[in-house]
Amino acid sequence: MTPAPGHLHNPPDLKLQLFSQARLLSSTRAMVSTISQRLGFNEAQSGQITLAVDEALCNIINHGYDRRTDGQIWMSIWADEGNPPTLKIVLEDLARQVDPKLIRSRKLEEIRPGGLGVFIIHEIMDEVAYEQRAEGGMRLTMVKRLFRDGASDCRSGAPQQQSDSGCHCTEKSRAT
Amino acid sequence: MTPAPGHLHNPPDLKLQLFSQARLLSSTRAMVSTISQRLGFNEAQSGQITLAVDEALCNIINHGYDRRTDGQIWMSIWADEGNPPTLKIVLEDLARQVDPKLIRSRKLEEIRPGGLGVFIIHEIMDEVAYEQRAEGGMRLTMVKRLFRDGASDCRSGAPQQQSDSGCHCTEKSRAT
Amino acid sequence: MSIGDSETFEVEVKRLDGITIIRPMGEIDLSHSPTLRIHLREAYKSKPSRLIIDLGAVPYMDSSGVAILVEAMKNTNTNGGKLILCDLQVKVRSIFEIARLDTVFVIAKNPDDAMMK
Amino acid sequence: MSIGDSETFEVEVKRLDGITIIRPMGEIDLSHSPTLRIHLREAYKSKPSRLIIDLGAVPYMDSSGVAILVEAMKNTNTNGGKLILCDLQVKVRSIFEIARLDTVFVIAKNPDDAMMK
Ligand SMILES: Nc1ncnc2c1ncn2[C@@H]1O[C@H](COP(=O)(O)OP(=O)(O)O)[C@@H](O)[C@H]1O
Ligand SMILES: Nc1ncnc2c1ncn2[C@@H]1O[C@H](COP(=O)(O)OP(=O)(O)O)[C@@H](O)[C@H]1O
Repeated sequence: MTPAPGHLHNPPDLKLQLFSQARLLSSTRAMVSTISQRLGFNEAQSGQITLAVDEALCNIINHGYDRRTDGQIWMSIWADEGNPPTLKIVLEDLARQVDPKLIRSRKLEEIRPGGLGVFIIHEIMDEVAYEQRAEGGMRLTMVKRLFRDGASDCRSGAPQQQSDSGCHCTEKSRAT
Repeated sequence: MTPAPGHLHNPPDLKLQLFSQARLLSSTRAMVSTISQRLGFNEAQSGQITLAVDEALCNIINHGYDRRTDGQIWMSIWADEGNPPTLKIVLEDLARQVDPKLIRSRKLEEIRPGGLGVFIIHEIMDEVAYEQRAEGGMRLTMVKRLFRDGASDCRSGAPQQQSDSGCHCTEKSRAT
Repeated sequence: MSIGDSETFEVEVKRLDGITIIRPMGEIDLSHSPTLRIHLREAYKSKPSRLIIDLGAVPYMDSSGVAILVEAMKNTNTNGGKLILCDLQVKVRSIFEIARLDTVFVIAKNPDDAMMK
Repeated sequence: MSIGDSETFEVEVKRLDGITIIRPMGEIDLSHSPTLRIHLREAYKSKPSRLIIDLGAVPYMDSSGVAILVEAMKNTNTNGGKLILCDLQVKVRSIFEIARLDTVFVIAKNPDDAMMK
């Protein structure tokens, strides 16, 4: 992962602590959606960012904490108004530690229920990195940059670079 | 203040740490609005709860931290689905400590800019208590209960009990 | 209306000569998808020739919702029926596109259109 | 549309024979009220006979916004003019009611109505 812009080394603008409960996801989404739009992402883009964060939280609840409702999750948000405006979201937990290489989506060609979350996260975000925390649990770092010329639309001809490589740290190159 | 229901002594469902910056208020409001609606408050009620929390945050930014942007604020939310469903929100800071008696609104009859925030908070919330934290800074505890029969509409004939009494700890009695 | 406008979730079910129309109302996320799943299982067990899922009142869906729709589609097909989605809002369409499922599902503009497909 | 639907803030100003119409678009909270204040000061300095503030595109207002409107009303009155609010959305009307200011301000249904009041 390339070093983050200066601001992003500071304490987060917002840091949310929540329990591993599905009923708390909508409030979390509302916050992510609003801060994304505040940074300049349009409604469609902020909807996608919100979806990616939601999928990551669902995975922590389902796989990390095995649906236990007393697990703790921390979401840190840096909303950097620099050029390009950059949203960095870090999710941390005290859940089961897994090899980041095992956090991978299924092949999209097999149409079956499930196995889409990790693919969606990689499709939407510019950087995605899973790691084991020294203090226990996992850390997921996600970065999304705002490109006003529309180059940030990950859907347009985006390669399925993640679907079966199991790569756990991706940085998409793109024209600015 | 009467002792809170059992659940409310547990760790908060959501705990948000934010800087004393006006640009972060909209994200905070989005979260408060969504958790209120999740608990069963209707759109109008959740709008009022959100307004009260927003006013309290503005006061911390303006009066507590004198508009400094590097102050820290913590918002803890308990969304208790009991009977009645109860939302408890606690705001804490490391800002200037003031005598809770001095946190009071102006008389409403004088029409002049400002001096409405504290009045609005007391009008909307069922319990409002300011205190100085032992660790430094202030703590504001706000409680709102959901009464489905409409008794929770604070506007209907609510006395102006706070406008010039400077009371810093109010519990409204109401019929259930 | 978007995120935060309503936090309730309900499902409306209508049946008429072998056609079942399911209309979920609210966000289909991890907290609400189990409710939808129960209704969908009920629906394809009665082997409708056509199972229409009207998503007009669904402002948001995550992959737990998509998984349940994939399951419902497979089971409806196995029973010789046809599953049709209709009236997808922008954000909901987006997840189908990202997951490359917009061509796998039969997607109609509205319920009437779904009757014809 | 409600909280979270748009995070931008803009102010549109129109002037025609002594009447000024100000149309803020977005949430009037602590982060946006200074911008509105600049426009309102500009407006009442030119001593309009009628200053109409069209709140149709304002989904939310906090007391920092109300304070600025009170200031603008006082200054407009001092200059012999009249300040009229119009097209208040539900949440915005609510704060005027809570603050008992719904009877202090002249509030019209829409901009046309505000021309008459
Ligand atoms: N936070 C996590 N902790 C542990 N394992 C995870 C986590 N996130 C994802 N995984 C693993 O990656 C796999 C793929 O996840 P995903 O694509 O979201 O599909 P699904 O959740 O439907 O299985 C999961 O089945 C799980 O094994
Ligand atoms: N968090 C706080 N810290 C210190 N003083 C406060 C705080 N909140 C309110 N106050 C005091 O209470 C007064 C009334 O507040 P308010 O009704 O919100 O009106 P305004 O902020 O317009 O002055 C403030 O002027 C201030 O002196």
